[in-house]
Amino acid sequence: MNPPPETLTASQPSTPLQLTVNDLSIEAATVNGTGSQSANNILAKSLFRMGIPMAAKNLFPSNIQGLPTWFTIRASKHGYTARKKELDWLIGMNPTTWEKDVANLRPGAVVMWNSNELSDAPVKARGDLIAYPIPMNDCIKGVAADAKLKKMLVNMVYVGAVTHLLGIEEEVVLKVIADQFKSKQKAVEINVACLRAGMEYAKASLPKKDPYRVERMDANGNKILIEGNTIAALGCLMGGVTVMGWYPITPSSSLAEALIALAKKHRVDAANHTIRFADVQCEDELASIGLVLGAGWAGARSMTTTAGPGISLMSEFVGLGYYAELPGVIFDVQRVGPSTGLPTRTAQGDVLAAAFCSHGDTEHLVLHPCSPEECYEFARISFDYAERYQTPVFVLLDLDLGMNFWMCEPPSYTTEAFDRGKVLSPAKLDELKAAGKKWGRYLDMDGDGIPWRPLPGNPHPDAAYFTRGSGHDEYARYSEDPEVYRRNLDRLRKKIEGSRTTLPQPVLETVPGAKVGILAYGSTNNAMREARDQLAAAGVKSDYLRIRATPLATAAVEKFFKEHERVYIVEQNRDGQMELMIRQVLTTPGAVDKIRPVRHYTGFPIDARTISDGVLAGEGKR
Amino acid sequence: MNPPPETLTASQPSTPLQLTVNDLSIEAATVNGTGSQSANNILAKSLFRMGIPMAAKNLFPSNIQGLPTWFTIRASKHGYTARKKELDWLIGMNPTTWEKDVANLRPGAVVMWNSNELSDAPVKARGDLIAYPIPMNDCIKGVAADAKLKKMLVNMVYVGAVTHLLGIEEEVVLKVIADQFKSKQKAVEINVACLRAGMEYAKASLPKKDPYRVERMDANGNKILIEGNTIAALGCLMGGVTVMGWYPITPSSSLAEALIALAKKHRVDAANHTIRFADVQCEDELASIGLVLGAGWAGARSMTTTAGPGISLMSEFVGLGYYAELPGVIFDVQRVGPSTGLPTRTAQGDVLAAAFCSHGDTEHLVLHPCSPEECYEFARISFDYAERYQTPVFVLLDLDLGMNFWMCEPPSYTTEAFDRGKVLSPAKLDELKAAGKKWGRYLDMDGDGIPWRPLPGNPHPDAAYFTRGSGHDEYARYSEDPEVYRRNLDRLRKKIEGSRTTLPQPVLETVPGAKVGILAYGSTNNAMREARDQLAAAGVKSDYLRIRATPLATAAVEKFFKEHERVYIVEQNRDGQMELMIRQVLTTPGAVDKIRPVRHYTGFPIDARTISDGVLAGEGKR
Amino acid sequence: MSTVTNEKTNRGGFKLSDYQGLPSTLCKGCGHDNITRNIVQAYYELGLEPHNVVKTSGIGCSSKTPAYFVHRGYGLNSVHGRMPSVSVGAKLANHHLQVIGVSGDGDTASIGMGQFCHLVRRNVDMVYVVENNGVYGLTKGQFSATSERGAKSKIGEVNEFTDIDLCALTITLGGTFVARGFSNDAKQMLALIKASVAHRGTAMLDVISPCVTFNNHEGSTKSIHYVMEHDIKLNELGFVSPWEQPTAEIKPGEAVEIPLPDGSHLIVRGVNNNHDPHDKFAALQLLEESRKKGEILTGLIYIAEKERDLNTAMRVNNPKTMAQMDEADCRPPKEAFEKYLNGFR
Amino acid sequence: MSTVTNEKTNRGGFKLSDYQGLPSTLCKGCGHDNITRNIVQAYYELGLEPHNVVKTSGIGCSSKTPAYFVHRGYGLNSVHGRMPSVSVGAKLANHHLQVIGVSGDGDTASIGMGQFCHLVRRNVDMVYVVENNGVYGLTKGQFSATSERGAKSKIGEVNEFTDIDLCALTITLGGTFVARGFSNDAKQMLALIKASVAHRGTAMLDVISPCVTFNNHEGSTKSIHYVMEHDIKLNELGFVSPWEQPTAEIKPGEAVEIPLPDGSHLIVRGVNNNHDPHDKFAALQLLEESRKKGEILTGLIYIAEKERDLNTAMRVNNPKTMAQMDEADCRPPKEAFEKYLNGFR
Ligand SMILES: Cc1ncc(C[n+]2csc(CCOP(=O)(O)OP(=O)(O)O)c2C)c(N)n1
Ligand SMILES: Cc1ncc(C[n+]2csc(CCOP(=O)(O)OP(=O)(O)O)c2C)c(N)n1
Ligand code: SF4
Ligand code: SF4
Ligand SMILES: [Mg+2]
Ligand SMILES: [Mg+2]
Repeated sequence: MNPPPETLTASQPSTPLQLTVNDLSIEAATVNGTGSQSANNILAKSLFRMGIPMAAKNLFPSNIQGLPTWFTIRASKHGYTARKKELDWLIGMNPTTWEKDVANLRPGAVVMWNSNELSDAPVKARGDLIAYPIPMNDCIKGVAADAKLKKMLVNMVYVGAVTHLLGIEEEVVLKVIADQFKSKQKAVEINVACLRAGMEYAKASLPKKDPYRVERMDANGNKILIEGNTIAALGCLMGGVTVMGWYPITPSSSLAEALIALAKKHRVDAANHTIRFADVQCEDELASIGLVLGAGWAGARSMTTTAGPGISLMSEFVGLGYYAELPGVIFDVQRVGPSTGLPTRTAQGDVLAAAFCSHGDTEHLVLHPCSPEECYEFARISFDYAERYQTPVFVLLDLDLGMNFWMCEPPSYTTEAFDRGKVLSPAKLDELKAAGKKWGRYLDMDGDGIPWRPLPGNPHPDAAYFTRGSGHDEYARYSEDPEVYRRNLDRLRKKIEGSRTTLPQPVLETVPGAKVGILAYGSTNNAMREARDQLAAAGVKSDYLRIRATPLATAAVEKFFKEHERVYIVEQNRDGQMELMIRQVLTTPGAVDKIRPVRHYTGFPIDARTISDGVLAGEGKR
Repeated sequence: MNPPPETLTASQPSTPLQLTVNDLSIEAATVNGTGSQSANNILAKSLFRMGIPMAAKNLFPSNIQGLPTWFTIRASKHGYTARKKELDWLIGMNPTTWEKDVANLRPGAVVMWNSNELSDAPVKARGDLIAYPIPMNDCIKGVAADAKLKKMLVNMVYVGAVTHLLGIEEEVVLKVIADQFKSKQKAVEINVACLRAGMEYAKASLPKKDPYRVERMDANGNKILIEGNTIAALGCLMGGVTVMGWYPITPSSSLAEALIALAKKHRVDAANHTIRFADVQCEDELASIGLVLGAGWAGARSMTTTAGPGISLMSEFVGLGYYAELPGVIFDVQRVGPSTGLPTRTAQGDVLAAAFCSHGDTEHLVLHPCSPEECYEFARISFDYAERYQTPVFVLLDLDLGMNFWMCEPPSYTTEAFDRGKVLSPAKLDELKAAGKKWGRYLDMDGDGIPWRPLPGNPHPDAAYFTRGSGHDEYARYSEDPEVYRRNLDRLRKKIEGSRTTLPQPVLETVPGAKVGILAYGSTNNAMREARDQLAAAGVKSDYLRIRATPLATAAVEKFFKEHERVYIVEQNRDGQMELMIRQVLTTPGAVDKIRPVRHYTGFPIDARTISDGVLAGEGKR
Repeated sequence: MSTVTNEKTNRGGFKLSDYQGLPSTLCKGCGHDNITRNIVQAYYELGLEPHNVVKTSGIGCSSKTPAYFVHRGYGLNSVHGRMPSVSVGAKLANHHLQVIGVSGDGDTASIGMGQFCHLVRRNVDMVYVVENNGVYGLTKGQFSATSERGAKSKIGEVNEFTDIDLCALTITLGGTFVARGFSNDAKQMLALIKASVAHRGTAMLDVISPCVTFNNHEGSTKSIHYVMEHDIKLNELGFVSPWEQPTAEIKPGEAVEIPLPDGSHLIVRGVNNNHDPHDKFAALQLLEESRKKGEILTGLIYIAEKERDLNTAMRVNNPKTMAQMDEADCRPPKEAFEKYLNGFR
Repeated sequence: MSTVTNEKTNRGGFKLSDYQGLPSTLCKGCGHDNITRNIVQAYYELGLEPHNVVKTSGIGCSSKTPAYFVHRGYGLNSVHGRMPSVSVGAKLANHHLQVIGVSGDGDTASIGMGQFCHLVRRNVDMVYVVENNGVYGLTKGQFSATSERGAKSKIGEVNEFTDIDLCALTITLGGTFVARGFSNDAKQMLALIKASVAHRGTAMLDVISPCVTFNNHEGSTKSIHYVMEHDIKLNELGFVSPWEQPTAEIKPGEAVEIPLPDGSHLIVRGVNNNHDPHDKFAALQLLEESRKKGEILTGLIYIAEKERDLNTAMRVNNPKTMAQMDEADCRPPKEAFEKYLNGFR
């Protein structure tokens, strides 16, 4: 393993400068609605195409125009892709945050800014920063007339300057620009002109003072750069979703919208102009989940996309799904709660809300993907789980995973058949009958708690049944009988318990001799390798268990506790929601005493240092 | 302590009969919508007025007319008031359940039935029962002409027969009838006539064969006989509720309706005909909780009544209440979930749904009354908690407690002042200012996490503020700042943590030398004394800790675990919802290993035997 | 389920008992049971395939009724007020299904108001029956939002709020089939139910259906007696199935003949008026006027039979349904998949 | 909050800046900001006590605006679509509060549909402003339910569904004050806002308020340009405060003068018509006709100024508010308490 580089750069004195190659984080502080996103994407993509491991994050406000936004790119030859706690290179474009942005910089960081708009004073006042002022408005004076367009294009100037100063390959940037604007030749030209203006200015007026450089690497192989929501949508397409009901909400809307776009392209029947995908932008989340469960009941693979507030609103219906055994998939792209909270910030705050959604005794299947790869995969197989277990399945992304750019191994084309579970065809029903077995919609015929279900329209005279959220017996008949009720509830538990061993199992990463265990899940994974490298450098060997679903794989979790002296549970929420689910199942004596929580809840994605510091503190090394 | 009597009667051979005084359970199996409720109430009340400890339960269907209903009265000189697992005396009135009702009887039980409607066959077939057939229709032939009325009055015949056979004092019954029908002389007469017909018939044709007798006792003192919902409504009235938004749902509607009736009487302003209570039957639960929080925000003591499905629907709003710090009281009279479940049966299934209601990190104050006394008291003080902590407060009754008849010490007239919490008056604001303290709506000025709140309309120029469910700083200003967010969340936790020591504390009952602890809450309490007597008789001494609220009083719970070798957690749900909350807070090493669950989830109220059997099994004595 | 042998069969080869359900557990005399009976009869006469019938509902006495008809169909008794959304889901999943949703006035006009309005707006192809009794039956007689101002409850309370007229509301929202029936008028209801099934789009049947237990007293505006006294028939209806011959020749101006998409015809003969049920504005006017007079106007009030239904508008009408789509239907070819991914490099 | 010194004060002694709020964070040119400005101006001119102003809202760009006016009032920004219910709660708790709720078309006509309908039905005394732009602004431009069929979205999609006309809907539901404004027409809006405040009951203002970022393109039916072209004024409005003199004598038939409960007067002068805004039926007809012609009818469409509001109907109007009730107000005397309990023996 490599030494933890953040420590190196962070503690590095501002002089003498030590060359740092392919290892920095750049942040552009802009105003939303000004079109900086396009410039930032070009910069990010260029680094990606140079084969350097990287990731990019957009820190945006819950607002449409005029408020501060920060776009951060982290490039790391070590392949570290989480947010870095401290910034190496600031690009200042926003007057309202300028002073604070500068004040927050670590000693010796680089700062570049639009000197036509922002004052030099804060940088001067600090004295320790490497300064690159650029009169960006002047640079593009001749390029465009329209004021709004100018505001957008000015961002290309810093792309140019950074390109020059870091040594990004010009052809790469040009190609990225060409790809980005595709057929719009005019846009390509004007953007290139601004890029060039920035490059020229840097060449002429900004002698290199910083230690950062980028160089072509070959670390990215066949990878793609993608947002979790986008690739999850592809997973849904391949997983065979045919009905979607949704209601817009940040940060989940882009998942739905990506899927709609995919379906428009890939689900249109050329022959009769029909569409093999039905999507309804519903009037609210109660309607979306109702639509999903109605469609699932009638045999379609169905889904919805939402965030915390939607989960709350869906609670009653989700209970119906559990109890009446209706399949359906709910994508919850988590944002910061409680209530409206910080709608454009990230958290793992719905772990419990999803797992125990609704009143009464319930427990739902919840998948926790950690990467674009898993976003694709879990999205795809979530429909199998929903139909196999005939129950609502949650897929919990978070804003960091869903809306930020991550490198990802491209999924290989899926040829696996759908697992439609125990759908009872007329033939199967005849077969059962012939074998002398009486079928009942809620009868456990196979000992796994999972009953057989006919789809509406099944013409077999014995197939019809009545579905309800009130008490019912094995044959779907209304019942208030206490023993019938208990039997049904026990079967439901058995069914859900069965999923502990079939859901995606935890992933274990070990090093020889580790006494410390770290348990995490979801997007936290992106900071884990770096955190464990930092720990190793500080003399703490650690093993790592990554949870991928609940109900938990109890055995694996128990084993992990048995084999470690202390287990740090890292979560991006305040209350230790996954910890509670672990406490629920741990039975090994003394196991719970080993729990050490590491919790992060600021709305910013967790960084490696927060984890390693947490562990080091627990280990008495801090 | 007394020996457990259930064991005695249950194992008693049918002959020779041993006289059993003031100790039996009678059940009338009728059809709902036929007016048997009135007759049953008369019977129950008569026993109560004879000074015999008793309780009465109505087991009714989710239906208006024509389905089976069972009314059970338990009289017990020992003061045991929970459901008795086995019945002593059946009154058969319903042809559809007749066979099953008889089949379910324990050996040697008594059975009385309307022989004009029900066949003798099932009783004959068994042979072991003490049989009292009565041609009830014949008995009242002359009394009433109207068929519907007849159907109602026929029930008075069994009241008469039972009165005679058990030795209930006639004057008591007559007085009860007179009170029940108050000024309606005609109704009194006709009911008395039917009662007499039953008595006469029994005297003439039913020689006493059973061992049961009742005798006047003086065990009931000053007590009243009341449903939990009814007395909770009185608690609300005395607690100062002025605004209610509600939506009908079994088993909570009678709480709202009782309160409306009380307000009509006691809240009308004679001077100007205004009403000091506003109630809106809302269009749904989302509207009720919105109304409650809006009213609470504007300074009224406000409440809603609901059951599980309503809690699910209210989730989003409850999160707003937590995060924006809005007071309001939510009465959840629990019924059987998940989903619609068994709407007319009882459960403790919303413990978690209430405590962690809504997405994101939340925790709410939840009161768990166990008796009518506590229904009154907790209802009354819930408004204090809501205002003191500026947060939604849940009061969790259940159907058994809320809709069944319980004996209860009458509450003494409350003279305590309302605790309105930190309401910021103009004067107080000036005072703070004078002391050089800057006030902020969400600023922790007192170190307890609880901020000061002005009410809308407060004219002080500094008082106005903006309330929102999105991120805000100490001064109620919009903020997406990560540290501001975390600070606020930490303060909220601090505030709620503070309630652990101020909410109703657990009640501990001990016996010398007990190594076994039993932990329970809510209506389960009604079976606990009997269960512990049974255990003692079987050689198991037990201590008992009764939880009365969550967030849990951690210290008391820890102590209880420390002092016992095994702790049985008794719950009326499948998944151990309170157990999970206990697991969340227990930190004493080894404590969780002592947990032994005893869970009951059939929709019927828990009985003592289920508890004692559970404990005995855990103790290896079964 | 009746067990009559040698039962007659309809054109589809199904017996009346195929359209019946479990015995009702409602109160004796409940209006809802009459509606159930008429649904059974209408569906039998229409010859629908029972296994393609989907019966959805919310919660309430009314919402229990789908268990009492077409036992060979599939029932989905959902949660309170949310019948519309599960119906849309089912219809999108399989547009061959013949969806009938049953709701109550509480279920539709209170908790379900939002879903109802949006269902109407989307013109989902289904029959939507509101069994309207002005009270919450199952929770024991509270006023509902269709209860008239001034109406008295069984316990003597006076309703302080204006009622919501579901017919006027539906028309205002762009509904395409709006009718009102009365549970005691079998003839009218039968024609209305058949026309509802034949209509392509949301057919909203507001059926006044007295609650004999909680809203049948003096002072009620939805008691059997009151409705009988105040029922004003807007029109006489004749439903003619594709295989039937109209019983009488229609003279111009005497009646409106409306061809429905499945080949059947609806003949609408005004009673003391010549209301054309295509006239939205006249429909609203009639409703408002009858309301002012305290009358209960019944019959076919408005129809727009040529509007697109949801499946058509969304082009979700491939003969192979969403429920039947397989891997080949759902996945793009490998090349397209790779090409898409390539856009992210 | 402006810090102008020597500012003029109104009759209540308050400055214009007392009615202003924080600087808006909406997009430059957003229609919503115009509405905010007019609320500030109207409230200033009316001389309302700012600390008695309660501003409620749901979620959306529109719902953010209460932060931008009357900073000396109290704001409650609730959850999406639920502004009505919190408003009712606040008004019942303290009927002296002057409640104004601000919502969006998504907030009201989609997720909030149910609460909206029932608020109208209860005639809660408050101003209800829908800032109607035909899209979900805050979630970036999806169609809302008030978007016309055939309208094009910014990304080129065509809306397949009929729009919900909030004015017609409100009238159908028994609303007592229904008006439509346009965010660019300050004069009309000012009079409408003042009249809304003076009205006792729910005053529903449907203000077309273009979203310059997501719905201001060619093909939109809610762009500034489109609305300007299609805005048809139903009437000219004059609002006369109790302390003001009407500017001109009114000749019979020329205009309708409506006295409002607080002593002010609203003078309604039809533009090329003599529509009496008390005529419910004519109002519906006008709406339907203008709709057919693709026009956007603005002005005071309907008013029923004599209907009871909720607090009055419920008799929740004791000078001492619910929020002020103390132990003595809430508790019956000891004897009554004991007597009540005695009934359970
Ligand atoms: C979320 C929720 N709230 C409340 C209830 C209780 N509830 C059951 S039925 C009903 C009203 C039914 O009224 P209506 O729809 O008019 O049907 P009816 O019984 O009159 O036919 C209510 C409020 C419920 N089941 N679910
Ligand atoms: C329960 C819930 N669902 C979804 C959202 C996301 N959301 C925020 S604003 C909005 C729509 C706002 O549209 P509109 O009311 O028209 O306001 P505008 O922004 O156009 O002014 C939505 C869907 C939310 N905040 N809460
Ligand atoms: S209560 Fe009313 S609606 Fe319900 S079944 Fe009885 S009569 Fe019908
Ligand atoms: S997005 Fe539209 S509605 Fe929102 S602030 Fe911008 S212009 Fe206004
Ligand atoms: Mg009803
Ligand atoms: Mg909008």
